Amino acid sequence: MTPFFFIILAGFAVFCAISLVSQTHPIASALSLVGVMGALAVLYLQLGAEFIAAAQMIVYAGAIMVLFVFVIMLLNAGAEQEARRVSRLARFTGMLLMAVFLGIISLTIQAQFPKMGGVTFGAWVGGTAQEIGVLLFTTYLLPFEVTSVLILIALVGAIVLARKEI
Amino acid sequence: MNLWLIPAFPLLGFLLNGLFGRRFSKPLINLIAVGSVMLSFLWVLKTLNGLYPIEQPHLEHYFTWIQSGSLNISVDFGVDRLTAVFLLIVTGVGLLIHTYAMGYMEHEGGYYRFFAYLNLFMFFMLTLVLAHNYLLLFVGWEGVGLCSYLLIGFYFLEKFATDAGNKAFIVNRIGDFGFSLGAFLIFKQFGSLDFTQVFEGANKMPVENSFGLMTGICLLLLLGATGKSAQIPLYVWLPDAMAGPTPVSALIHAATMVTAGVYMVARSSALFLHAPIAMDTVAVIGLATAFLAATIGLTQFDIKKVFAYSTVSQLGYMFLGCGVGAFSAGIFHVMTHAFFKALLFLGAGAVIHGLSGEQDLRKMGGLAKYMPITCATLAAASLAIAGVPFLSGAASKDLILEAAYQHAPWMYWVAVFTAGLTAFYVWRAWFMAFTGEYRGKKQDEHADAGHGHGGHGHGQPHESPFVMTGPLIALALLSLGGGFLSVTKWLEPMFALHEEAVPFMIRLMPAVMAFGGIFLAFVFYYLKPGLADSFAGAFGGLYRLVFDKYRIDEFYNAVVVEPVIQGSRTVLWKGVDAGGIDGAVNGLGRLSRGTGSILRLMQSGSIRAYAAWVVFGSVLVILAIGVAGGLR
Amino acid sequence: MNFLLISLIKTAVVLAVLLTGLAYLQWIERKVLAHIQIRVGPYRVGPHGLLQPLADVIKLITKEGFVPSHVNKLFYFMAPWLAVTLALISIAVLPFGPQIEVFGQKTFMELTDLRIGILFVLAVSSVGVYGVALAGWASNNKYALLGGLRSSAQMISYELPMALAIAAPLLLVNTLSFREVVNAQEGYWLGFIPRWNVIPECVGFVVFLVASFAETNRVPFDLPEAENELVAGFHVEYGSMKFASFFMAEYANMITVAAVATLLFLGGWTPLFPAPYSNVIPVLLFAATGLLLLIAGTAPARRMDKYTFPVVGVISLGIALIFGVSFLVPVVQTILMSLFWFLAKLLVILFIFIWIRGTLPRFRYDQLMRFAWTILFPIAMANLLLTALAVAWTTK
Amino acid sequence: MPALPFPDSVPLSWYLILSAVLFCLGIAGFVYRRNVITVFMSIELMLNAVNLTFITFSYKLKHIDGHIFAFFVMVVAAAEAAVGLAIILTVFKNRHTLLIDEVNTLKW
Repeated sequence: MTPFFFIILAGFAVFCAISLVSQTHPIASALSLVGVMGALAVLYLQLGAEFIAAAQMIVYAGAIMVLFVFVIMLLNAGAEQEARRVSRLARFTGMLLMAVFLGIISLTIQAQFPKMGGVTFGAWVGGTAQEIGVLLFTTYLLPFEVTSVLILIALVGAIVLARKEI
Repeated sequence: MNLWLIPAFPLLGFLLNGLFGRRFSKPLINLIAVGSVMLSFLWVLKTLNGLYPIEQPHLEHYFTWIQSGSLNISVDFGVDRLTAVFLLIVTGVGLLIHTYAMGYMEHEGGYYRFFAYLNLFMFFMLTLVLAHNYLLLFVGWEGVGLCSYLLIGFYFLEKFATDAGNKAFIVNRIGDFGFSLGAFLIFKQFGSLDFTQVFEGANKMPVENSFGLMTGICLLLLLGATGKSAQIPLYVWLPDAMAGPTPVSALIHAATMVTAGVYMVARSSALFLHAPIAMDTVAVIGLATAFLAATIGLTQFDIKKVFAYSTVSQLGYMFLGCGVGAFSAGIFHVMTHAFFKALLFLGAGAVIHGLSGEQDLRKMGGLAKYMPITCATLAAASLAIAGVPFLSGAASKDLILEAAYQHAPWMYWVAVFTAGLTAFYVWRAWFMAFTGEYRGKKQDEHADAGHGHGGHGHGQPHESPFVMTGPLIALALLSLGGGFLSVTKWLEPMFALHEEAVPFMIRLMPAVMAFGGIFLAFVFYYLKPGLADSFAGAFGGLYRLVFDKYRIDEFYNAVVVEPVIQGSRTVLWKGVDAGGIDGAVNGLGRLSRGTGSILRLMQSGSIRAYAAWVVFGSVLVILAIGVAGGLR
Repeated sequence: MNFLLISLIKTAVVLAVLLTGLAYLQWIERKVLAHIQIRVGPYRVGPHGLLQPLADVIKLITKEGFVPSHVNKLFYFMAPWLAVTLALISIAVLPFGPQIEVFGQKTFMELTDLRIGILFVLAVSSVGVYGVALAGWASNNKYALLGGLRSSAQMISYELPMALAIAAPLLLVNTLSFREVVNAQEGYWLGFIPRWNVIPECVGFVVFLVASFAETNRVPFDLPEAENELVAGFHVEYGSMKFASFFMAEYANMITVAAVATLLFLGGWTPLFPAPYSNVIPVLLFAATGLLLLIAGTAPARRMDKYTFPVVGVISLGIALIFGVSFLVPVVQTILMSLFWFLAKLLVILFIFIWIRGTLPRFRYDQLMRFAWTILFPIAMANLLLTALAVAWTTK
Repeated sequence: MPALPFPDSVPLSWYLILSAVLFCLGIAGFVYRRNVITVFMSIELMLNAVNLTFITFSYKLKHIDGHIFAFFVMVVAAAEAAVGLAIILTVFKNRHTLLIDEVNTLKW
């Protein structure tokens, strides 16, 4: 069952990512990104990272992307106009080059990690909230605290930037 | 015995006054400044009382200062008989002068600053005297130089004062350069800078009759001494140093700091005794300085300048004494000189104070009735310096002269003649100041003429308060009776005495010259005041030469200062700095601008273009990793 | 295959009950509001308007699905679908009874048990914003847009105190699974005080309730759909089933937060009294109701009451009988008792929702935001910190 | 049950390749799009792709440090989004455009 779900989810994620890049409207792009994140969250569950999966949904999809949607709606940004005529040939060449590059990367990854073992859902669950909490408050305590300072700084920065006078 | 307390008191005073003095009241500043010196003086007395008689040097080790390879320098203080004499002079005379300064500086700005500097000077001077190795001595040496600079330039709003300060400092640098080189040579030769070890090493060396290492060391040390003690060729800073307040002139530029050179030569006597050539050089330099300065002193009209040249001249005597081997006589003269020269300066200060800043002898006259105590004490000092028998000056100077006679008779005759000149110019100043009619203006329009005495014009010449006359009286007593303190006996364990009989005539000669000089001055400046000017007219050229101080300053200016300035301007500034360094910097700037104007084409301001570059670079990196053999 | 079959059965049962419940929740709300305002409320369709929800459903389905010309079609259609899907999805992890054994099959009285059930509910509710926000934006209408913006800002803001309020009881029970949370609340202090989290966490409970009002866009925080400012807010351009979807979503969300509150704070299906006493309570309650109704039916105030009161009374007596009989079959009794207590608590909370709607006026928008950030958030934070301190103090 | 055409478990490299694909799509969006918000979202997509790699290797190593890292990435992304969007709002207020091609001077 795991490969079946993987292919569905991966396909969905790639489809959403392509949609993100190709949609002209920012809202559509944002929703595509939410789709990618949802698919990734389920993939994380497959990989046994249940806490990260939940955090992905809560933090990324539920907060960050809502913020994006919010801003898009606030600015009432319309669809993107075509800036300059990108020739069809250039677009095609670009896609082709990216495909080639991806092919090379894929081959490299396959060659580098030929026998890395497989993933079966439920075979290993490492990222429970408890384990992550313990690690976060022991080994990674300092980074965690620094992160809180970072968030505080971001908070202050956002408030200052959003003031009317600037 | 806690020797460190002796310099620590003035240091504490300096810190208190220097850091917080701005907010202190004057009585508090006085208490701290004078009190610290008083405590220091009392501690000196207690220490010496406890150590008496100082048969062996008393050493105290505090901590290791520098430890580097074979170089091991510790902070050591030591007291032997020589140090004891200097400790008493420095703290005793220092205490009197501090007391006097309370009155003299009363109306000056920067009151706390003055006393802070003065206390700092005391600290460094005591460190210099107590130091038991050359480096620590050098610390004190440089420190007193710094304080001298600060105090000469005390009226730093006046250009001549700052110039004089700079001059003193720069001229001293030449001397310090010699001292440093000498210390390096000592370390190279003896492997240590500690007095005990150096002198033990020196005593094992043979006496150098030709020019050798010891002579080199001694000549370099002598260069340092000539700088600090204002001897030829580096004496030019001392007369200008009179720009500072008069108590400074008395304390630093007469009684204590300028004798540091003599102290250093005497301290290094073990070295000098092994270098007769250097000894002779010391004697010749001392003699030449004594004579030259005395002749200049004849012609000066600024009362402090007269005494300044007198100081240079007397220092020359001390060097002469050291040079001819009579170290103890030299030190004796240091002490008596400290008494009477400090008194002369303080008296001059009292006169200047009483005249609200007037320093020109030609505008004085008849002051005896306005300021009797000053007049009497100055007379005592003048008698002492002139060499009237049984007074302090005569006692020490005669010893030097006798030693000179035994060493080389021609030195004796020059020195005796100089003694006559000394008597003449000192009494000339005395007669001009205190006898005859008052030639100054009675109104206070000259109130602004003198430096720093502005706002203190009483118009009428007046006697100074007791806080100033008290030290004058004390110093006068010392000047008169100081000759009976047998310093030479006290120092005998350190410096051997050569008591040999000299002809009675030779003994008599200085007294004759002294009375002769006084008499001539009496004739020229009391009986027939016009006679001096006609003499000056008769020897016009010579007089002008002497009056212009042999144009030594102009000579140095032309030979040393101007070439340095011109060289700096043309070679260093225009050539090296503007051409080389600026050229390199500007060239770099031009290069970056040129490169930038090409690279600017990439800075389109379009973020997407940047992103494309980043991606392009990443792809290149990944491909490079792939080509290089994978991620392993 | 058993797993699939059981899951299918459970899904069907839960969905049917839930959808019916949603419809009747609306009836209850209208009735309660009406009585608060001294009206009668729905009365015409069926006895006491009991068939009103059915009529509403038929009306909404058969209405013309009108689509305004200026909307963004894709998102316009996507929004109600998203809203109702996300509202219903979190029901999947909410348990309403203990583990039971039916015909030899052990199963839980819920659709699925997740180790991170609480996180799942939080995640789904945080994604729930999209429905409202998209609806507001896709309608291409300034009232709708304002409603959507207000809604998203409000839901993001109130999610924080809500999450903090949830975190506090989690510290006490030390798990993220709803089932274990409830299990940890079994038992009694001093033999009669239930070990519910609401007792040590009363502040957290209040904060949670207040935040959940805002999360579900209910009065007094129903700014996104404030009629007198925004006509109807984000769903102004929606009609027929699309409007019904939003309606369903709102009530489903209400049920979800009420269930979460029940599970986290009120001990889920654990009874208020120790088992020997509590098992009798439903029997007595329903019997008393039935008898009361029968007596009331003999002297009807209105014409129809002489038929309806006795009927309902008989049904109540029947239910009391069922509870009574269940004493003989322990399995059935477990199911019935846990359902009874769970539903009782749920209904109490839902009643509070309706009660407050009938009582409080609407906040102004700036007051709403200030309340979230300057009052509710610090209180929740302090509560969490105090709880953490207490937990750290007591567990060595 | 009929044998499925693929193995019972998913090779880990598939996840890595998926991550690479998503990352490249993010790059493409970053370079290709003109709307600054879309560009920003492309960055988020890249971050997500990187997170997937972290989680994958975490599974491989049976060690949850990768999860912690992903967690930090999320936090940083949140902070970045807050500040970034505030900047975008300010830029829009001053320049009335969201197209990065037109925001090409530092001083207006």
